[in-house]
Amino acid sequence: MKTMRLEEARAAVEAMLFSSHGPLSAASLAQALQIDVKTVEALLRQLMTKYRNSESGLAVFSVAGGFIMGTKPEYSKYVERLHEPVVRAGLSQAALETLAVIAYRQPCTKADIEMIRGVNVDSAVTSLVDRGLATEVGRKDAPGRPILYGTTEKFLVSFGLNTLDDLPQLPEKTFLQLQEIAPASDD
Amino acid sequence: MKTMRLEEARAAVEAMLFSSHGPLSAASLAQALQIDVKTVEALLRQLMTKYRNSESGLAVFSVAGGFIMGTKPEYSKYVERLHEPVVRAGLSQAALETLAVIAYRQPCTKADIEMIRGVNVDSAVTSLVDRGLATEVGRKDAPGRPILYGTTEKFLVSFGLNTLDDLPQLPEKTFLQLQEIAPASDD
Amino acid sequence: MSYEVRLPVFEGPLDLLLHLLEREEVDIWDIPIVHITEQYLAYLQSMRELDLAVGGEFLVMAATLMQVKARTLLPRSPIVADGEELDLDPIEGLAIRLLQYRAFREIAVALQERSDQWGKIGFRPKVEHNLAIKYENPVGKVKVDDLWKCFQQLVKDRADAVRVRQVHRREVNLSERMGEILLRLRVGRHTVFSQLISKQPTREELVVTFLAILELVRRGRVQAVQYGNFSDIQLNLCAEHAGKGDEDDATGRS
Repeated sequence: MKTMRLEEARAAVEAMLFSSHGPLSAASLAQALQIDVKTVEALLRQLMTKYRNSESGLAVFSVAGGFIMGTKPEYSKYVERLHEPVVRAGLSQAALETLAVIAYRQPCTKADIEMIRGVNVDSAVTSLVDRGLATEVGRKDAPGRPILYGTTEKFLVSFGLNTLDDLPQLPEKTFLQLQEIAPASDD
Repeated sequence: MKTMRLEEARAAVEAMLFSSHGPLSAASLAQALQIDVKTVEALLRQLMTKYRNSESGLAVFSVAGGFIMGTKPEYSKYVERLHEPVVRAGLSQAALETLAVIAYRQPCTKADIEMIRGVNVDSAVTSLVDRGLATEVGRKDAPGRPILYGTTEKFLVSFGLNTLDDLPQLPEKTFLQLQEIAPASDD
Repeated sequence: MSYEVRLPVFEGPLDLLLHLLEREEVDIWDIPIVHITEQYLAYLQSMRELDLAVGGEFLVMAATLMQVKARTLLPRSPIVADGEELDLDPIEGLAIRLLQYRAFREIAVALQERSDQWGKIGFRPKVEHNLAIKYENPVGKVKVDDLWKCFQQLVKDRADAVRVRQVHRREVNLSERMGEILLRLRVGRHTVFSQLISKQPTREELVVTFLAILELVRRGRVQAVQYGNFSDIQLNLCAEHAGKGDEDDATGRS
């Protein structure tokens, strides 16, 4: 029975190390398991030995006064290869629509864009900012001081524009429709 | 020598699975290792068996058409105790029903979902999109160009599904009749 | 002594109907429509008594049930729509909707079970790989004209959607609709159903008009006469109200 429970505790330590972002102290592991620190330290040593001697690609390291799980250094090249830069070209429909709104309505907030697109634009805006096509240009003087977005120089270069004035003119009809969407409610 | 290299490859697969936040396909692992997919699949099966049968707190799961490493469910209570309680507010009945319809009827519009559920689904769809379980996948070629929704990879992972085919079957009768009434209500 | 009243909460009219059918232990293919309609309306009534908002969806279903009930009480005759003969049994149509909804409700339960099980698996925390994504050409093949067209299309779609919503909102007001009907009757003494609705009525418009008439009939303000199956319903203003300007006609203005 004693052995059984120790094995369970060791598995639990393993699960906790796996799920953690940074190093965990033996004390915090002991608290979570409600067993004494000495036992946890013994379990941690067992785990370190087990991984070191096995053919596993993983290991437990003692670092910064705590313990952390990671990959063995000899396999790091595969891990890196896996995360090789993904070359992404093109814009998704959501990103294209969001960029169109920012281009013609800048500076504008996410709420302004959502009013026109009718859907949440968080991830589309993030992707445009990541691509360097849109950027934060200030804060709106309104409750919550929401971020205002605008296009970047990279945006101009990517579309072959000299200035924003080179964006094609919108027809009168579009301005009338915009009034319908947000009827002078620009408080 | 041959055996040695296979063991190395298995350890590398383990390291890659460990480093990934989401599921990895056998093909992408094979590419990183520059070995054939069949071998990788065999290694993955070995790893799944090894973890399942061992006293480890970890396991390899097959989900969303790929493989992911995670903690065994029986140790979840310790993991949760260690990290701030993950407020995993479950999905409301409305959200679950809406998700069920999206999963089986994708791509589909809010109107399609409302026809089946008989209620407005705006807030349910928003909550599913916010949680990353459903997403905009395009626009329907119909008046007003309504948004089409579909499920995400996170949906598959969260529900432990490999593909959408793993979902329970809809009763045959309902299926047939759905097709009969669908065209009539399409206008 | 105060006491607590508990009313089960339903996901919508179909959920409520299924509950009623399950409680009565009747088969979906064999809906006792008169009885179920009564039960359904009784539930809506208790919601109102508890000051719970009765969603529009529940009212639409109430109207559907009454329509189905009326049709089943009449001898069967085919409906002619767009010059084509439809012979859909309305109860059958309702049964199919219920079966379909029930199937998805069951799948929702299955999903919940799966999520309970899978929610216990801990995954590695997300690590930001700063260099993981590199954008060679951030805009791909998109040209500035695409942005221009896209913006116009978005604004147009949105304006259309806003317009639809405004029309919709105007139509679903029951008391306004009742006021309009009364007003028209005061002017002309009688009218027919088809004149109260537009040429291409929306489902909501039909339902609200129908409900408004039912309510006016119930209050004894209006008399409804139908001279044959599926003939137009004629409406007459009841004599004691004719000519009088009632103070409780909330909307007697045009």
